[in-house]
Amino acid sequence: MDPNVTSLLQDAALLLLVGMVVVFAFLSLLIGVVNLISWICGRLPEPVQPVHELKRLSPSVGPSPAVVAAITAAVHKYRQE
Amino acid sequence: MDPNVTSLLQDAALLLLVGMVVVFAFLSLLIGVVNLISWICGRLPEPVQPVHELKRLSPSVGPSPAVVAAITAAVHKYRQE
Amino acid sequence: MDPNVTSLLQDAALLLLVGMVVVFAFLSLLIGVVNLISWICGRLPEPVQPVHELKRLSPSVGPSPAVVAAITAAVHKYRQE
Amino acid sequence: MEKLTILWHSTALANFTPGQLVMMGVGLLLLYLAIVRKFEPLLLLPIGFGAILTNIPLAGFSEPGGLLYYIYLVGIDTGVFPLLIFMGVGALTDFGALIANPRMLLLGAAAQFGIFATLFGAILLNLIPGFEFSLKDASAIAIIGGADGPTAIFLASRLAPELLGAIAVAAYSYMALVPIIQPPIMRALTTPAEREIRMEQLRVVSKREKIIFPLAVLLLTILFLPSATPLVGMFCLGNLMRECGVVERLSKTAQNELINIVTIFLGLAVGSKLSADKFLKLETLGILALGAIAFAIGTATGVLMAKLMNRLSGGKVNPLIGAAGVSAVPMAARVVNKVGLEANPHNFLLMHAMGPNVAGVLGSAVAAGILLALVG
Amino acid sequence: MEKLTILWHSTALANFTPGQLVMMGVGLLLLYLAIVRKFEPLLLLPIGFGAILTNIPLAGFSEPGGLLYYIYLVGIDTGVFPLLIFMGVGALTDFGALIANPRMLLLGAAAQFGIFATLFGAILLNLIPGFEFSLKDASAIAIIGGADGPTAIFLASRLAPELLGAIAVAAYSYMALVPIIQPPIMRALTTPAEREIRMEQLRVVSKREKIIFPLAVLLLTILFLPSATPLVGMFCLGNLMRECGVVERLSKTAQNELINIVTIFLGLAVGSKLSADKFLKLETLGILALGAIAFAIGTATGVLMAKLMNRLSGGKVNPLIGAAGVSAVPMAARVVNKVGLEANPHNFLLMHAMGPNVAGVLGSAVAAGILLALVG
Amino acid sequence: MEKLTILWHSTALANFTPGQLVMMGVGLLLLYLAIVRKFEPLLLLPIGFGAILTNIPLAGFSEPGGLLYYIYLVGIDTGVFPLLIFMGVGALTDFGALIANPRMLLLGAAAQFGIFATLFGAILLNLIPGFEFSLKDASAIAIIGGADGPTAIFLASRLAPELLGAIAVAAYSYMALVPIIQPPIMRALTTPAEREIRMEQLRVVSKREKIIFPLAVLLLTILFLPSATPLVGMFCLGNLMRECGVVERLSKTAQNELINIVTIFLGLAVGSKLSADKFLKLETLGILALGAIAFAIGTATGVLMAKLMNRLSGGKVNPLIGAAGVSAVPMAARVVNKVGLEANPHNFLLMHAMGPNVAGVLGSAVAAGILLALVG
Ligand code: NA
Ligand code: NA
Ligand code: NA
Repeated sequence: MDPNVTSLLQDAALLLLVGMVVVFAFLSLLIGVVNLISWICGRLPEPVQPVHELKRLSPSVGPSPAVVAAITAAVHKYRQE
Repeated sequence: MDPNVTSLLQDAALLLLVGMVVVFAFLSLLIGVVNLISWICGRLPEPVQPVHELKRLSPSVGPSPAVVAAITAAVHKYRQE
Repeated sequence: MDPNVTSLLQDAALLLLVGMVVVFAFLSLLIGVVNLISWICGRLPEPVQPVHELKRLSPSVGPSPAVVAAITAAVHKYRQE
Repeated sequence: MEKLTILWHSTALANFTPGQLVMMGVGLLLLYLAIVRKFEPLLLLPIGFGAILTNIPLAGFSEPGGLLYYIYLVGIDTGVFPLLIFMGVGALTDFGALIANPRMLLLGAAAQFGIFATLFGAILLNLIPGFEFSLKDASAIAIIGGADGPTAIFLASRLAPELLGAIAVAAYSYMALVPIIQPPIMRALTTPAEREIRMEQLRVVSKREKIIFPLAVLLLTILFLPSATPLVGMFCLGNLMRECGVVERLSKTAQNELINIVTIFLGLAVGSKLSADKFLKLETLGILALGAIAFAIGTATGVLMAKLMNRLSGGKVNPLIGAAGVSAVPMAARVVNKVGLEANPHNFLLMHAMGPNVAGVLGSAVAAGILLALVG
Repeated sequence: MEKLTILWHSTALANFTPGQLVMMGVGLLLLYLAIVRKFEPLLLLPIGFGAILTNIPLAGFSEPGGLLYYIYLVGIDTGVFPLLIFMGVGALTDFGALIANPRMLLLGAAAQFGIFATLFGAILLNLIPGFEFSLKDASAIAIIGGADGPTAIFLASRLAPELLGAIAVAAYSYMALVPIIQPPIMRALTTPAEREIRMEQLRVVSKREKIIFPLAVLLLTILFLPSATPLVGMFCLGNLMRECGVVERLSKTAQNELINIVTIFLGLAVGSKLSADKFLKLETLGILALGAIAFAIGTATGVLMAKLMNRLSGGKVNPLIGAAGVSAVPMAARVVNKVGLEANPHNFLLMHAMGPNVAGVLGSAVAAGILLALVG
Repeated sequence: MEKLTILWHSTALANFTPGQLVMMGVGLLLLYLAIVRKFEPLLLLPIGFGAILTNIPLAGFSEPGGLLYYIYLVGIDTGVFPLLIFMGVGALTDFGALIANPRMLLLGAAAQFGIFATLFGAILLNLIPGFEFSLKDASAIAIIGGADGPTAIFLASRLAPELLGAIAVAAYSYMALVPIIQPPIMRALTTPAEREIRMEQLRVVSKREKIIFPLAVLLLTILFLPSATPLVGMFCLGNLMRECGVVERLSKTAQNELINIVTIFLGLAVGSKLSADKFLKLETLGILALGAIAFAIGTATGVLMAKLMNRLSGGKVNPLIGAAGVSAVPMAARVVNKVGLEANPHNFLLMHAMGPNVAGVLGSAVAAGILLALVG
């Protein structure tokens, strides 16, 4: 067999070995980490997201205050009457 | 005090003065311009936008004529009957 | 007349001739091709597109399986009861 | 005091050239046409705004490092923007009416006479002192008669970049003026009886025909006119994405967000070419005059071709639809419909005019390919 | 074994520098602020993520050939990204409240005092060993007081690119902190009676006024402050597209897809400047401190100006709305509304605060133009 | 006459090389597969169209100045396009099923055996005269076994750009062929009893777990495999934007417009690599054969691993779901579901197969990182 091919095959064998070991090691570690995350998240109860918080998310850029203001003004007027 | 800092502070003072003067001048001028615009717009009554004009806006690129044509054809057929 | 302009006019005349001949030849050829396509498509009846095929189009990238799975699970649960 | 002097010298007031002031007026005029008169606003608004920005003294929008400089470099110098617009237009175009009645392609061919005839006009202008149009310049100007914005921009960017601004402005302005330019010509060349002709309803076109059509167009272009393949190829890609039914996501994006983003940038980049030194020349007046002539001739030859087809078909073709062959989609087809309704209030020509209308797009892309091959 | 050694040397574990670890912590902190505390998440999330990516040893995200390197080069080095964001913000901004009551522009002007006063702070820091801010650096830092993200990024990229990361982080963090920074200052400078003042309802503004407004702003900027035209020009283009009513497609794209795409890239590119060698310096602490001072001063001068206007108008201006003059749209206007409601549960100031709020955007763009002209 | 001769010489007819004709046929075949057979149409349609365009004689699409040349240069040469696609895929991926049952990650690991085993095949082909694959070439080819398009394109663009076209075509073709390649292997390696195994319903995963997951993945990748961070990092960014709930605008844009725009360009750019001189080589046949082998091996090792897990867990894992470990999201998971339903019409495996399916995406990104670190 071509000595060059032989050498390449050795490289490939090494890559196969190292590669599969690392892939398995990495993903096994990730299993542990995911289990850890789940365990921690299970112990710390998720805080109840206040409903009015949700409205604050999108704006930051945006004309939504105009809408809010329209409603505000309407409510305001309504109360006055 | 470090003479370099002193000189920079003088520059900053000048920037503060010039900057605030220009910002106020500029935005005051804009107040005048906005009032002028409002005055002119108030005197020239806004032309009533003909309804069929609105349909012409979006097309230019677009397959809307197909829709128009479909309606046209339907109307056409309806009238024939 | 400026000899340069005369020469340019000759070029333009040639362009006019060649251009219109090619445009007409090209689009006439396209008429033939379109007629050919219509004739062939008319002879080969269009295969009926199975309805469930349509669902396969969009995914490829996408979380739709989650939706599918939700329905699947619901059906599954429903049947068990 | 020194800072104030620097600031004064950094104001436009101290640096305006008269040419820049005039060009700002031109920019404002374009904005007026776009917003108030609704002349092709999608393009003329960004073009007009770009014209204003590029003429601001000291701001350097179109100098290396400036915003418009980068946009032009990336999108027009490379030819990428008009091609992407063309892909989007392809995705927006329905060839159904043309496939149902392919003879309409002849009308799209005839209307290209406006392009080639204008070549003469451009060259004859050289007899007037001050004009010096080369054959390349003349070709780039003549393509205005194709009544298709991206085609005109693409060809001008290849053949005569220094005329690009004027050519693009003329092309989009006349496209918007189609309802004013075309009707008199249409009426002059047709009899009332001809204008009243009702056309047969078009057959339904199958999905398969619509899928194969763009591929067939591309194939013919490849075989006979490779120089037209950038334009025709991207147009056919867009149309294939539209019709094939399996890449709905991509088709929608090409028709909407992508074409919109590119339109903003294309308009700004074209506007950046409206600088005083490039636009305020005798040539620009010549280009504007030639553009109007090109549109008029194209309209006329389209109508005349339709008259001929009417004769040959024994009275089945309303000659008005020939005017739609200049493209200017879908404005020209609507004008045909309107003039037809004037003659006969029950005669709806819109769908019949869509065939020559989209044929005109192909026709002018082919004409552009010929000019690129022979003059470019 | 050799391969394993190579692999080990190619792990981060073997290559981390302490600075990189700290900067990853900073990146995580920004993600925490964005996700859990909802501090300007649209920008701080990509900035935080970019900070993590750029500090990965061996990955080379910000070295030639790396993803963040390209994004920075294309978008920030050229200044294109902040300008496109500004166009989108323009398309999202309604100037109605400001046109109805143009005197509010004075509040937008007064709040810029925060910017110019901070120049002193930055320069005085040079007295502390370790600080060496040039006038350019000081100007780029001071603009944080403008409370406007794209303006700060644009100016920093022109005047002090090496401080860009810290400046952008400070600008967005303080914008998110507006509800915490502003109320104490507002309460300290106003009496309960002043806070209860009810303002007259604003008149309705016509479509035509809204169309002409951005053009008038642009015209004034061109005449008197060309160096501000990149920012103001793109902002006015966006606003004109929004209001003119004829380019709905383009306006929607500028407000949504285009600004979103650019926001992702802008955030990542800013994050790429959060490398240990550029961020973990004494300067950064100084910048953070100065940013808070700038916000506080701007708020105070805005309120004081509103108090003055209240006196002069005979009690018709609620001084709280002056705080909105710093911009930080729309957060500052909401804070005004909230503090107003505390004083009088029937007093809705939101709409009245929108005027100074958008005036503040113009004001800081003008201030940026002045700094560019005099210091740049 | 001369003009006609020029025009003739400018037609493709006079300039076609046989190779170009064949490659146009290949392009048409890809369009056929995409449109009629619905093989990954989102990618294969633009790839096929790009293949046609790039092989047009004289049109110069892929030469400097041509459209495809620019797109390739900007998007693939830099690696930016596959990374943006990966960000979009991340924003489209729901890791819920995997977080509920993290052991599924082992299946995603096992299936990567297909990649590394194929290295041998590629090198053994060198024994046949005409093949000369370097270790880099072999690695780029082997990644086809990862069954993930952007990963394959990214790695090929780094390790073997001249093979990019063939590798991308093979990757997407085999991903479309998953319903044909996998079932026989799955049936051969499992008993009917195993295929009937019902799996427990998955627990509900909290929002918080889903937010932390992408950060944890990124952290591990940073620590142990920085060379995989471009791919994994952008994927995690997309996923974090999806799950964090505070940047809905950005997430939607990454999932839709941005990924669509990049997909069109990526496809065209990949197609531009399908030129006759690069594709019509013995190597391409080798790559196609190796790709099929890689998919088959990956499927087999995934199933075998699942069998092992079934043994160890006392019969709670249906071995079919191992096949989904190759990724090819979501096709492979659907195939698992279908084969499962054949064995037991009440056994719905889709959700259980989504875990290994998305694990396979991570697995092949990790494998790509290893190859980049050791071979690149
Ligand atoms: Na035309
Ligand atoms: Na401000
Ligand atoms: Na995979």
